[in-house]
Amino acid sequence: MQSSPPTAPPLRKLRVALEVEIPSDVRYIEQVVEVIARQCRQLAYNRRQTTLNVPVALTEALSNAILRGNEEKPAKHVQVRCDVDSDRLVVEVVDEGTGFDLNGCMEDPTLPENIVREDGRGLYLMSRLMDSVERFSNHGNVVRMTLRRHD
Amino acid sequence: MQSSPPTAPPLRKLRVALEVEIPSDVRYIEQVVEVIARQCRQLAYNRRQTTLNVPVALTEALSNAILRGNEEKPAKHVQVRCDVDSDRLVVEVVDEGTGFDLNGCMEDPTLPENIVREDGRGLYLMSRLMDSVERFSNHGNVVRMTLRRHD
Amino acid sequence: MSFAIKKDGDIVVVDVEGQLIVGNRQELKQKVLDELERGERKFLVDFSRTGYIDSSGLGVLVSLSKKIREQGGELRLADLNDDLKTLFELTKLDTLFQISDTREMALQSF
Amino acid sequence: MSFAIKKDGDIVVVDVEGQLIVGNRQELKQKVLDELERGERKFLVDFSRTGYIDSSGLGVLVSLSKKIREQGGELRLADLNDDLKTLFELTKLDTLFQISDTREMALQSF
Ligand SMILES: Nc1ncnc2c1ncn2[C@@H]1O[C@H](COP(=O)(O)OP(=O)(O)O)[C@@H](O)[C@H]1O
Ligand SMILES: Nc1ncnc2c1ncn2[C@@H]1O[C@H](COP(=O)(O)OP(=O)(O)O)[C@@H](O)[C@H]1O
Repeated sequence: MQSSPPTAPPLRKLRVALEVEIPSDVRYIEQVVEVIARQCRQLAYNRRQTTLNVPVALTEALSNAILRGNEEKPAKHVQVRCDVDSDRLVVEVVDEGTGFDLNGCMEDPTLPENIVREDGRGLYLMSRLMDSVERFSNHGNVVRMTLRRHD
Repeated sequence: MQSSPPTAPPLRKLRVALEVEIPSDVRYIEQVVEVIARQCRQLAYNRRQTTLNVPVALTEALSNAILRGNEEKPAKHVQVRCDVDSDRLVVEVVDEGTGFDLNGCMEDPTLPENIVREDGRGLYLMSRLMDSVERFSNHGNVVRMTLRRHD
Repeated sequence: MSFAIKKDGDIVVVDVEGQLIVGNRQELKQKVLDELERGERKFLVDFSRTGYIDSSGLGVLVSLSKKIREQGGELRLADLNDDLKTLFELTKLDTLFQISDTREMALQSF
Repeated sequence: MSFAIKKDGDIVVVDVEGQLIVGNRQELKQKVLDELERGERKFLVDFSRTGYIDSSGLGVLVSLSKKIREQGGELRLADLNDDLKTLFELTKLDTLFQISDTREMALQSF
């Protein structure tokens, strides 16, 4: 004799806000990505969003913050703020740099003259993998990315 | 030839705030417990805290909110707010009832006259499994539990 | 979470898989009472595959034990992990139940 | 994440296990350049056990491919999952590399 449990409908109205600060060290990137991807999985973002869009775009933003914004200076830190619910993910990556011109720095790496370059694909991938990418200054240089959840 | 990765130190300074609202239906309890226990595991709360203290105390608070506070009325909801970092977990369970006298309602279920009772162990277990349990009113009846992280 | 009921000789063995909490304790209660009604008198609950138990789960065990005793039977428990042992100790329910370390020991104890 | 390097005939096969990102791409680069230095000319990167790749990981593949070609060799890729295929398509790097569906097909293609 085996009984089946009363079925529990999935949680709606779940909202998670997460903050984490890391040193200017690229070795922390993978853990931050995993923590945030896990929140998205829990909220039923689709597989591709949690294995491609979020991990890659977030890795780009974090490595730019660490390498470009903070120039890997040990005294500087990167702050990550994430707010995620079943509608959308908003992630802000804050570095202690002087900021940059998002549109000015974004190049098209698919142009023939760029395709064999080693660098210059980060901002492009962020913009292709997220629904929006913004940059502004607020106690540091902030890059904000937004992704709408898909089933 | 096999290479080992550069070791990544564990994340400190991670803080998660979580909000979830559920209908007055006990079938939702297990999922809410799992979502919050998962956050504690991620922050390296010890095994016992994530398999005993948090699940049982939270289940008690939720079932009291659903059964006592909201009397299982479908129009009423239970709100759960959780704020957790590597120091401590704070969970607030809010119901739409009129509240109750925490100390007045707490009985000692280990007394000979109580030991064979079917009910009356919930508040006692909450107080034994958490570092603190408080009750107050703030847009509803709020039960707040705090647990300090242990390695 | 689910409850699997098997007979071992004249002993009814219930495996609690997953949680025993407010959302499913009624199901356990009903299953055991049905067996009691059918004339069974020896009951063993095996917790080797159990997650956590809340106060209402504990309450169901207390009330079943009472009902079974009233019919001249007995409810025994086996294979509690450390968390569950702590729960039974905190509530002193370890003084109310005969608890065996393993299912085998419990089966032989009847 | 780690890189396992094996020889299959005259082909150097690199398995990328886990992520290929800014934190470890330098290690991949060095390992492959060491083999190139030793005289190896045929290289295959197998992505069957790879998680995600970031722009700096892609960049390392581009730069290695260039360096190997300069020595008259070739770098080919195999077994990209759908996510990785999307990355190569978005960046049009699928036009720069010879990509095989399986390791076997890639090995035979040399
Ligand atoms: N957080 C940042 N702070 C300062 N400059 C940045 C930041 N992020 C990006 N940039 C600028 O934008 C340029 C393009 O970035 P990206 O597309 O990621 O390519 P890459 O980092 O490989 O050069 C960088 O070279 C840098 O000049
Ligand atoms: N959220 C709540 N709203 C109203 N009353 C409550 C609430 N939580 C607990 N109580 C009161 O406290 C009493 C004791 O609760 P508890 O120790 O959990 O035992 P039980 O729920 O089994 O009676 C309840 O019977 C109820 O009267």
